Amino acid sequence: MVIWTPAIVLGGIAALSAAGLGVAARIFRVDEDSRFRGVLGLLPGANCGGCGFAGCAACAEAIVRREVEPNACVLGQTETARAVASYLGMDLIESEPQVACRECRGGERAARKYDYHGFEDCRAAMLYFHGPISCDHGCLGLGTCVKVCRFGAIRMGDLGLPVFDPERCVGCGTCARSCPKGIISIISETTKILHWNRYTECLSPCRQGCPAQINIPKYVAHIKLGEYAEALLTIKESNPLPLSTGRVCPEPCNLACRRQIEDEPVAINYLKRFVADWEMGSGRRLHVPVAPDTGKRIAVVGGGPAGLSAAYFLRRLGHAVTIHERMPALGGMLRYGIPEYRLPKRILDWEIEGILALGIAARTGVALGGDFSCDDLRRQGFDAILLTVGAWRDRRLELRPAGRDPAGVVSATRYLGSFRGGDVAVRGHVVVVGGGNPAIDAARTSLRAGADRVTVVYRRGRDQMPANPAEVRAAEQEGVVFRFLTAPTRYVAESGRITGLAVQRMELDAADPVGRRRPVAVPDTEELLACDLVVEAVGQLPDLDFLNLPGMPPLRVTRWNTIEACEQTLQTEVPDIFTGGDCFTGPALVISAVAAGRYAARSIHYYVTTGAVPPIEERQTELISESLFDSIAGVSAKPRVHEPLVTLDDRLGTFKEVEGTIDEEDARYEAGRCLNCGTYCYDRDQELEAPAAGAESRA
Amino acid sequence: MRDIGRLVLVLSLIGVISAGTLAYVRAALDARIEHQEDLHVRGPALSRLFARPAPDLLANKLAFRAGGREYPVFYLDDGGQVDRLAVEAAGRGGYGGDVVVMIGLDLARRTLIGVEIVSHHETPGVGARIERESFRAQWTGLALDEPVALRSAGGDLDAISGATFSSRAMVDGTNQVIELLRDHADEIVELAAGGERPARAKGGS
Amino acid sequence: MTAVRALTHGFWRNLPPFRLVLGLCPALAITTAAEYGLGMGLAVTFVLVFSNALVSLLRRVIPDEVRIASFIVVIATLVVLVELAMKAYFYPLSRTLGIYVPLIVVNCIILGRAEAFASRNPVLVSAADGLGVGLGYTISLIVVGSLREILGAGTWFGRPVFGDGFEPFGFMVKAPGAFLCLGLLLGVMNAWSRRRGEIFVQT
Amino acid sequence: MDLLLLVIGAIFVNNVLLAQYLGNCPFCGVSKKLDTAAGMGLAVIFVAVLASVLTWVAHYFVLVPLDLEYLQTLVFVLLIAALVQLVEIFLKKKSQALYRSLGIYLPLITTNCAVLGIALLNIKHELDFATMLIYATSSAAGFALAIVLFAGVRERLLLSPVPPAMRGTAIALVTAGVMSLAFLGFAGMVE
Repeated sequence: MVIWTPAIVLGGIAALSAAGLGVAARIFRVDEDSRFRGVLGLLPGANCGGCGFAGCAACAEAIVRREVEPNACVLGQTETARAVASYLGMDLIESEPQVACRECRGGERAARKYDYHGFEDCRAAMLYFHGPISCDHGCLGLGTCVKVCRFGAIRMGDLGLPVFDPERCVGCGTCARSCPKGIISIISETTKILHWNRYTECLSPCRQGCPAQINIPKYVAHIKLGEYAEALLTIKESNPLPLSTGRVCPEPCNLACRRQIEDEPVAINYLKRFVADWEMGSGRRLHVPVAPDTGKRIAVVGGGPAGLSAAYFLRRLGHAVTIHERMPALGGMLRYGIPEYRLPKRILDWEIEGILALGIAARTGVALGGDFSCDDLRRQGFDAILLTVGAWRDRRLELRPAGRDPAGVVSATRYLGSFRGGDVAVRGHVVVVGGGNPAIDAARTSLRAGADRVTVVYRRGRDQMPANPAEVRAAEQEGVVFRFLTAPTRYVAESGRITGLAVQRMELDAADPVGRRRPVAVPDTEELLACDLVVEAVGQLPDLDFLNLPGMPPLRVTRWNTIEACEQTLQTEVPDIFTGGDCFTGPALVISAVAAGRYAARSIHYYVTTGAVPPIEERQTELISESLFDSIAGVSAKPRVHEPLVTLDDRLGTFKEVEGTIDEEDARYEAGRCLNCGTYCYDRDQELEAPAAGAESRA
Repeated sequence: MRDIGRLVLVLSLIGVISAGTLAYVRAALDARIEHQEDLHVRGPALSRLFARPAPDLLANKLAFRAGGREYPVFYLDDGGQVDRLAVEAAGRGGYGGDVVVMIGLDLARRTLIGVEIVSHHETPGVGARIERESFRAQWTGLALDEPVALRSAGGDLDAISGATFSSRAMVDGTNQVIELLRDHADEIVELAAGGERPARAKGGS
Repeated sequence: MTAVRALTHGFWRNLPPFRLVLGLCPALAITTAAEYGLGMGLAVTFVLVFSNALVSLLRRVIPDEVRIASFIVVIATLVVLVELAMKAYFYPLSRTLGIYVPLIVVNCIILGRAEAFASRNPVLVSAADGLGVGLGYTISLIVVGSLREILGAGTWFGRPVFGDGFEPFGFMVKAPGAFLCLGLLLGVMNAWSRRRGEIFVQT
Repeated sequence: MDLLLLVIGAIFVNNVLLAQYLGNCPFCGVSKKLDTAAGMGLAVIFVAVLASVLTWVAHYFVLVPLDLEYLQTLVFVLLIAALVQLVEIFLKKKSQALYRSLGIYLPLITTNCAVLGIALLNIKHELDFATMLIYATSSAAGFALAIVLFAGVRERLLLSPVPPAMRGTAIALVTAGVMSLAFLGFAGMVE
C-alpha cells in the first residue's frame, strides 16, 4: 500500500511528461542541419553553460558553424572533443596545436596620422579616426591582445610588437578577436599550408614574386638573428626542396626586391641555400610537424618537384600518400634534367630521403598506362589522384632528312639524362640549339664531358633568352660560344652520321606591343657549322600518350598538349583527378612546380575532407602595383655578398658543384641587407628626420 | 505512435521503480527520522523548558489536531499526574515565514512556564533577536487563561524594536496554544494520561 | 580508458570546481565549515557513483527524447535517498545543508558526468569515474570549507585553532567571503599550474 | 507594504545569485557578454515563473493530499525538465524570433539550480498562490539583475590589467564577491 500510491503518482507524472514530449517532438518538428544533430548528440547535454554558450544546442551550432573549436565543451574534455572533431572531419587543437601569430612586422614604421595619448587600448585608439597610424595592416602596439590573453602567452616585445609564446598559447583566439586591426590569426600548421596570398594582406614584394609564396622576410629575419632552424622551418612551410631550389632557382623573388631600388636585390636564394646546407651539415634533420592521420589515401603520379611537393604537403596535412614514378629514382627533372655540377645527386637524395621520412610511400619504375591505370588506383582505395607527370617529350626541329635522326643528333632531355653517372665521353665540337636553361645545361655539361668546343645557337638575341643570365654568364666564362640571332636550317650528314649544321642569320621584326618579337630569316646568310654532335634543346611538352590507354579517365588535352584542368583548383573534369606542374603549365621553373604541388595539395585536401574545393578570395596572382617606392629614403648602399663561385680551373673537366655556399658571416650580413618590407613599410638604415633637418638649417 | 509508447513506457517505468524504492526506504526510515527531528529540533527547547535531558522527554509525545492544524504536544507525568505540557505552534506573520515556538505550560498553576523558539527564518541580527533571553523572559508566569498581546495592540508585552513582525509572530503562536488549551485542555490531559497514542504525527520535513 | 585512469582523472585534471568550473553553487553555499564541505562532498560522491553506474546500465534502453528527463529522475531518486538517509542519521547536518541537498539534483557535475561519460562507458569504469570526480569534489569542498571556517570562525572541524585573542573575519562565512575565497583559491591554483608549466584551457 | 518588502527582499536582500548562491554555473559561463546575459536573465524569469506555478499546483493538489511530500524533489525536477524541453520545442517551431532571443537559453535552465531553488523555496515559505507568483517573479528578476550587472562588469574587466593567474573565472569570482558585498548592504533597507 505504502509503495503503490507514490509509484502510481510518479509513474503517472512521468508517463504524462514522456507522452507530452514525444507528441510535441513530432508535432513541432523542425528540420535542421544534420551535422548539428550529430554534434549535439556527441556533446554531454548537461547544459551547464560552462562553455559560455546558452546550452549545448547553442554550443553545437557554434561548432558546426566553426565559430569555436570542437573542444569548446569544458565538461566533455578530450573524449568529446575528439569525437566531435572526427565527426566534423576537423583537426583537433589537442593533436594539432594552433597558435596565435601576428602578421604585422612593425606598425611603428607606418606613417602616423596623429599622436595618441588616450587610453592604452587598441580598440579605444581605433575609435579616433581609425587609429593613429595610416597603415591598414599595422599594429598599434597598445597591447590589447596582451591584456586579454588568459594564458599569459603574449607579451610586448622590444620592437613594440606583441610576442607570442607558442608553449603557452592554446589557440583560444581571444587575442585575434580583440585585435581591432585583425592582424592576429590563429594558425595551425595545416592553415599555413593551406594558405595562399591575398591582395588584402600585408605582403612584401618578394613574397608576391615567389611562385611558392615563401614567407621570405620572415626567414631572412630569422637568419639575421641566427635562428637557422626557425628560418628553415619557415621555408619548409611552403617549399620542401630548399636544398634543390637553393641551388637552381632563378629567384623570381629578386626581381621584386625593393633593395634594388637603392643598390642590388638581397641574395635571397643564397640565404635559402645557406640554411638548407646548414641543416644538412648539422647531421640531423629538423622535425617537421605532421597533422594527425585523416585516413585518406592519395596517389601521386610522377615523382618530380611538383609530385614531391604535393606528396610532402599532403602528408603534412595528415593524408597517406603514395608516389608512383616511371623512372628508377625519384626527383624527375631535378635528377634527370639538371646536371650534377648544379645539383649534386647526393644532395638531391638527402632531400628526397627527408621528404619520404615523413611517411610517404614510393613505387618507382612503374609507369602510368603501362603498369597501372587510374582505375587500378581507385581500386586500391585511393581517394584522389594527382597527375604531375611533367613535360618529358622533347620538341624537335623539323630538319631531319627522311624523318630520321642522323647519328649524332640528340634531344636535350635524353642527352642530359644520359649523364647521370657522369661517365659518358663527348668529343669534338658540340652544337646546342636553343636558349633555355636546358640548352645552357647541355652546353656546360658537354664541356665537362670532354667536348673541345661548344657552341650555342639561338634564334633570338641575348636579352630574349629564357635561361638564367647568371648561368649564361658562367657558361661564357667557361668558354661556351654563343651564336645569337642564328637559326638552324638543315642537318648535313654523311653515311648517316652528322657532320655539320647549316644555320642562317635572323633578325627580330618590328616590336609587337603585346607579344614577343618574332625572328625573321635574313636571306642569303646560310653558313655551315661543322660539328660532331647536335643537341636539340628547343623546348619540351608533356608526354600524354598514356591517356589513350585503357583504364584511363577521359581527360581533355589543351592545344599546348597539356592536361586541361580548372585554373583555380587544379581539378580536372574528373573530380577525383587533379594535376599540376609542367604537365599542366608546360615547362616552367622548379619553384613553380613546388608551388603547384602545394596548390594541388590544398585542393585535394579540401576535396577529400569536405568534397568541394573552396576558391581563394582575392587570390594574389600579380604583383601589387607600387607607387610609393621610386626611391627609398634613409637607405644607404651596401653591396651584395659576392657570388660564391668555384674558380674556373676547378670547374672545367669535372662535374663538381660550381657554386659554393656562403659562409655564416656572409649570410648574417646579407640578411641584414633585407629591408624587412611590408606592403608599405620597410626598415631604414638610420633615422630619417634628424640629419635631414640639420642639413637644411645649415644650408 | 509506437515510439511514443516506448517513451512513455521507459520513463514511467523508471518513475515507478524510483517511487517504489523511495517509498520503501522512506517507510523503513520514517520512525528514525521523526525521532531525529524531535531530538534535534524540539529536544533543545524541551530540555530548557523542563530542565531535563531531552531524550527522557521525547517519549511522552502526542499530536493533537484542532482547527485544521496539528500541534505536537509533550507532557510530563511525574507520579502519574499530567501536570505540565509543552505545545508547539507555528506563529504566523514573521518576516521570513513562520516562527515555530514551543510553549511550556503549568496546568496546576495555570501559568506559562516559558517560551522557546524551535525554528525561524528571521533576519540575523534583526528579527532573530526574538531568541534573546531578555525578550522571552516576558512570557514566564503569564496567565494561561487570557490571550496575550503586544503593548502596541494594548497588551503587556514589549516588542523588539525594529522586529515587530517577528514579535507579532511569537504572540500569534502563543495565542494559538492558549486557545487550544482553553478549548481542549481536558481531552489532551486525558489522552496523555491514558497513555493511548493517537495516530502518529505526520512528519513533514 | 581504464577504471583506474577514470578514477585518477578527477583528482587533478578534471578537479571540480576548480578545473571544471562547475558545481559552484554548493561550493559557495555550504562551505562555511569544513565539516559541511565533507558532508556535501560525500553526498555528491554517493550520487555520482550510483548515477553514473545506473545511467551506464540504462544507456541503451532510454530513447533520446526523454534522455534528460530519465537521467534526472534517476539522479533525483538517488538524491532523495541521500536526503532521507541524512535526515535519519545525520540530522543536524541535513538541517544545515537544507535546501542544497535537494539541489544536488541540478548540480551540473552529476548530469554532466552522466551525459559526457557514463552514457558512453561501461558500468564499472563509469562508477570509477564518478568516484574519482566525487572525491576530487569532496577534497575541494573541504579545502574551501576549512579556509572559510578557520578564517571566518577561528575553528577547524568545530575545534578552535587560534587562541582567545582571535577575532574571526565574520565576512568569510558570508556570501562575499565565499566568492572571494573561491576566486583566490582558483588564482592560486592557476599560478601553481603556470609555475609547473602546465597548460590548460580555462573558461 | 508587505508585498513591496517581499519584492525588495527577493530581488536585493536575498538575491538568488549573490546571497543564496543559486544558479552560479551559468552565472560564470554565460556572463561574458551583456546580450547573452540579458537573454539568459529573461529566460530564467520566464521559466522560473512557469515552473513555480506548475510545481506549486503539483505540490498542493497532488503531493500534499496524497501525503507524498518527500517526493517533492523528484516530482519538481521531472516537471521542470519536461516543461523546459516542451517550451523549447514549442518555441523553436512557433516563433523563431522568440526562440532566438530566449529559447536557446532554455536548455541551460534544466540544470539551473535557481529555478528549482525558487520552486522549493516557494513551498518552504508556505506561500499562497498570489504571493508565490510575486515571490517567484522577483527572485528570478533578482537573478536577471545580478547576471546583467555582472556581465557589464566582466566586459570592462577584459580591458583591465589583471595578473595572469587571476584572469578568467578567478577574477570573475572575486568580482562577484565584491558585488555580493554591495548587495549585503541592501539588508538594511528592509525592517
